[in-house]
Amino acid sequence: MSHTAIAAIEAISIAISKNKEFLTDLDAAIGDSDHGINMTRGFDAVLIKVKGLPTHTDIGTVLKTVGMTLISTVGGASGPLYGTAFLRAAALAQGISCIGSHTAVQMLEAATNGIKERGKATSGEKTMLDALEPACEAFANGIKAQKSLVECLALACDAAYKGVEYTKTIIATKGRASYLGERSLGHQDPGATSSYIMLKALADFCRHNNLEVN
Amino acid sequence: MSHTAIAAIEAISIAISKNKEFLTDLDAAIGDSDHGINMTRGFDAVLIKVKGLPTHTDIGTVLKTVGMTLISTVGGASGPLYGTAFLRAAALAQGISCIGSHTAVQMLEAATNGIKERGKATSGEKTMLDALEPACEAFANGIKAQKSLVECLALACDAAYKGVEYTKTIIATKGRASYLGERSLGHQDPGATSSYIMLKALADFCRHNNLEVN
Amino acid sequence: MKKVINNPDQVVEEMLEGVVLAHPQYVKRVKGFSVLTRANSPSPKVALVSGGGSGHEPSHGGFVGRGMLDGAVAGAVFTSPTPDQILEAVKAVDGGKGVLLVIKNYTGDILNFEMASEMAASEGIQVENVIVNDDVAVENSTWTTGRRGIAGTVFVHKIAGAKAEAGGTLTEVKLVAEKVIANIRSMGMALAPCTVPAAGKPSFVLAEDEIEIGMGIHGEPGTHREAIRPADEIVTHLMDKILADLPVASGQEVSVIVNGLGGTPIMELYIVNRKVAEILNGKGVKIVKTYVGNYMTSLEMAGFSVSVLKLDSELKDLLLAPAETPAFVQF
Amino acid sequence: MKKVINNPDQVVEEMLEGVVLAHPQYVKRVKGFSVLTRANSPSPKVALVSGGGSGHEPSHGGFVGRGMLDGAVAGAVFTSPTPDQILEAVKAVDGGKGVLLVIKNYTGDILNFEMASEMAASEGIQVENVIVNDDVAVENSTWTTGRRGIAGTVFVHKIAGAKAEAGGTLTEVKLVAEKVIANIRSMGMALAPCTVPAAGKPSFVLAEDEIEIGMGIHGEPGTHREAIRPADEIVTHLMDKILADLPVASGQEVSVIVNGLGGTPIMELYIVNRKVAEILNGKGVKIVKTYVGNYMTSLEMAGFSVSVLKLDSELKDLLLAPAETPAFVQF
Ligand SMILES: Nc1ncnc2c1ncn2[C@@H]1O[C@H](COP(=O)(O)OP(=O)(O)O)[C@@H](O)[C@H]1O
Ligand SMILES: Nc1ncnc2c1ncn2[C@@H]1O[C@H](COP(=O)(O)OP(=O)(O)O)[C@@H](O)[C@H]1O
Ligand SMILES: [Mg+2]
Ligand SMILES: [Mg+2]
Ligand SMILES: [Mg+2]
Ligand SMILES: [Mg+2]
Repeated sequence: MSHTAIAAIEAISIAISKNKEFLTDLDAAIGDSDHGINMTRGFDAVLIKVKGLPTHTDIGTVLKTVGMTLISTVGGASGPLYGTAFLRAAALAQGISCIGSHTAVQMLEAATNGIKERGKATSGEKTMLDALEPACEAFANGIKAQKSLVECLALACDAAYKGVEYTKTIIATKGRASYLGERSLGHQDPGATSSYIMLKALADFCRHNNLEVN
Repeated sequence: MSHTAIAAIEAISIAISKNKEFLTDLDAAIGDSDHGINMTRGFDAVLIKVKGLPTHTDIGTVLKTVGMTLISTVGGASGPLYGTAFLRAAALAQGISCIGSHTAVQMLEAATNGIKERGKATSGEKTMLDALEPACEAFANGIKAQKSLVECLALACDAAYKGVEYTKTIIATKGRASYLGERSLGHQDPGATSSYIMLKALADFCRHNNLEVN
Repeated sequence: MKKVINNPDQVVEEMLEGVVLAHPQYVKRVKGFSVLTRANSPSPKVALVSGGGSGHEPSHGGFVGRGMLDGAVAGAVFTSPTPDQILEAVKAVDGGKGVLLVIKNYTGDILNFEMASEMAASEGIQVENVIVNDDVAVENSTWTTGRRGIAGTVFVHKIAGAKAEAGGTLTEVKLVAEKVIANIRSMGMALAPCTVPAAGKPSFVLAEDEIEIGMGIHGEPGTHREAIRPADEIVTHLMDKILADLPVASGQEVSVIVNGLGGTPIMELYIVNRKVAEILNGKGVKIVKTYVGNYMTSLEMAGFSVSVLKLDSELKDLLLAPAETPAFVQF
Repeated sequence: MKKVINNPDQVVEEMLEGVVLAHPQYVKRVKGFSVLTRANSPSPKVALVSGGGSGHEPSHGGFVGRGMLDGAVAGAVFTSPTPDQILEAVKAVDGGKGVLLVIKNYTGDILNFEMASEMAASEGIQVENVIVNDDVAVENSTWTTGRRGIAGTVFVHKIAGAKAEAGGTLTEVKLVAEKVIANIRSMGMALAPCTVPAAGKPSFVLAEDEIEIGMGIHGEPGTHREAIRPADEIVTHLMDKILADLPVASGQEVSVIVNGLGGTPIMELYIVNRKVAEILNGKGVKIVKTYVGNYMTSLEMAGFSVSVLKLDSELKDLLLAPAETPAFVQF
């Protein structure tokens, strides 16, 4: 139901806000110290926007609102990337007020592919994709193995977490951190981290609310 | 003899250099932190100039060289003031290679008056005059009482020192420190201090060399 | 963080208001957007739009005016503006002859400007873009996102702006902009970092005697840190890097920007220029025009960058053409 | 002390070399002296000479050129130039119509410029001088040396320069300069001090959250210190002081300089200007022209000053007349 979707988005927004300084500090090390600020500006606006939606809005419209709001408020690299991700997921949830497991997998994949296309990037380049691609795969495998949504999201989170850790071991070849060459080694990617934080917030939200896909 | 005059000027130059930071710090408190820098720049140039003078130069020419050099290298308020002082003293020592006691008093008075005229100032305004005027008077009284040059210079130094201390108790009404109003209280005047330092260097020089006026 | 501001979240808005209040002769605001356009926009010529994160003032709003930009879009501090803002600028300045977007080579800027071009194109506006990448501190390899765009961008604004002013078509203006870009190289150094108001603390920390060579204008780390050295040695190092990438022959005409990053005394910029000129003159290069000042700043960062542009007769004429903007006036 | 310099004792010399290398179109050096004159000096008009300590760049050399100064004399950092240097400038620019010296009201400047005028007069050159004293932070009482001269001096250069360019006699140029002086008031504040290269340490120290109100451009202490406040409150305080001394009626035309002291981001200057304009507009005052930037700096001091000039039709026309100098160009 859309008010659940809205509540999930709120949970994600709050998680981002809480990590504003952490994400900014990560970006200070290998970027330009604004990732947390950018994301918080975006999700603060998202909070206001989704709260203003009519009660029976479909999930597609909720996600489209998130995507459009991120695009028009975040700026930087992460704005168009996450914005595109939400728009792509939204396209698969148009008119829907309840998500099936198959659709959930498709949405996560569409979101990830949106980022790949917009950013002309792939995993292994020290970006958000290093969290999202493995998370996608773990999630799809879980669903294929008929695990519960909560279990699948936990698997996705684990994979994303490993992806974040993995970004410490590689040199950035995309985004601002790529200017650093070798000097980006040892630092975790801010975008991968924010991806993990969003997935984790979603997973926690579903667990607390005993949500299930059908 | 002029080489004695030159040596005295060298002693003064060295004393100023040694106090570069001290004078600058005093100026930082109530001025623009350059008095020691200005004076050192000037006396460094003076050192070079007087060393280049022919051996039998008269005292007037030595002092004129000092005055002109200060005027053309010090800048700030102190440059024209001290420059004028040396020029006025020089005028009384033209062609002379040995200074009589009466001339010595006149020279110190002429120097002090030069500063008063150039700076349109008088004692009690928290300037170099607060050291120089009492020094002048003490020196003149000493000579009148037929004390030795070394004694008279010691008296002049004492008076100048008291003058420096006195500047702590008054508000500046001339120069950069006057902008401070009440806030100049408690601070000693950099220019009064440099006047004292010069007199002290001269006194020490005369004492070490057993110099006497005749 | 000690700054003359009211609210860290309002700095861009209040700055834009201050710019319009200061220079109504030159610029006006697109209502509700972080967009400045010429006071008399749109005009029947190819229009130039640039922009990027704020904090680089006078870039970019300071270069809006006759002979340079038609519009400038201001993002949050050090953060690319969003596509909707850029689109608004494009729509406000398009006089029917098309719009050239001058983009600095940062992923964020490119993504946002690209989205905006797609939107503008779908509204029937002819849009082209060029990407400035003059910073030789960054390796220009296919394994990275390539060199960053820094102060050399001002040359692109000036020269492409003059071409558009002279009635060049969109293709011609784009071509000359690309020629400029191919012929500029820049590199900078920092003595002290800056603080993004919303972050509240410096984006990097340098020791009392340490400098950073090659850092980016958003405080991105540079090639390395080292102990402070005499100005001439620092300049020599930067010029070596620049000229290694952009060889200049004796007799070549160039233009130079010695750009302050916001916190460096102008006195130091001239001390830098003395050595830059000495090096170029030593190679028999002819410096046609030198600009010294704060053109592409990083808030109050202390440091500078040097940009060298190789000129041919077309670029030279366009460079020397008149311009009249809040921050760049030339007869 | 971290600075982009070679040798603290050579900063003025190397800066002057850098200026001439950057702007040979506008300025040349009087050989062997710290004096810059127009590239085509002398010319058959009344000449303007200004100067003072270095460290205030672009003042004063940056304002040498058509419509402003004919010559500028650079003293050591924050130290008035010496009479012989000033004399040389006067001799270099005198085209037979006489020379006006624009002096800022500091004892050192006055003494040195006065000695130079005496020397010039004795060489048969007609010399007049005016003394700029715009800083309302300082009480203008007969018990002090009076108000200091700060950024408002740029208005004197601009307007008296335009008058001389227009063929005014020495008396006319002096009169209009005095009219300008009577109608400017300025005041500044600092967030952070600067370091004179030869001194090697800051001339004052401010706590992490402390600002100084009314300090001088050489780091002279101001009226008081206080905790940092929002920009609008600081500006309101400065404007109250300025307008208390220079009342403006509704309908009055003025010009404004929001002057950066060297280490303040241009963004902040525009945030300041927003409030300045709001206050003036609120009183019904008409702001004819606003200048925002680094005009009279104090090395890398962080902070700003605001100058307000009341205009009549003569001053307005002269202010808006064209000028072309390294740091001030106006069509
Ligand atoms: N081409 C790209 N593809 C995917 N993700 C990218 C790309 N470029 C950058 N990113 C991600 O964006 C993050 C930086 O976001 P942010 O700091 O908000 O933007 P900016 O770099 O413009 O300041 C990086 O940590 C990285 O994960
Ligand atoms: N009008 C004046 N008459 C006499 N002495 C003065 C006058 N104005 C300033 N001084 C002296 O000059 C000193 C400052 O010299 P200095 O720091 O070298 O020059 P500036 O003030 O130009 O920086 C003061 O401490 C004071 O003793
Ligand atoms: Mg970033
Ligand atoms: Mg001083
Ligand atoms: Mg950014
Ligand atoms: Mg001084």
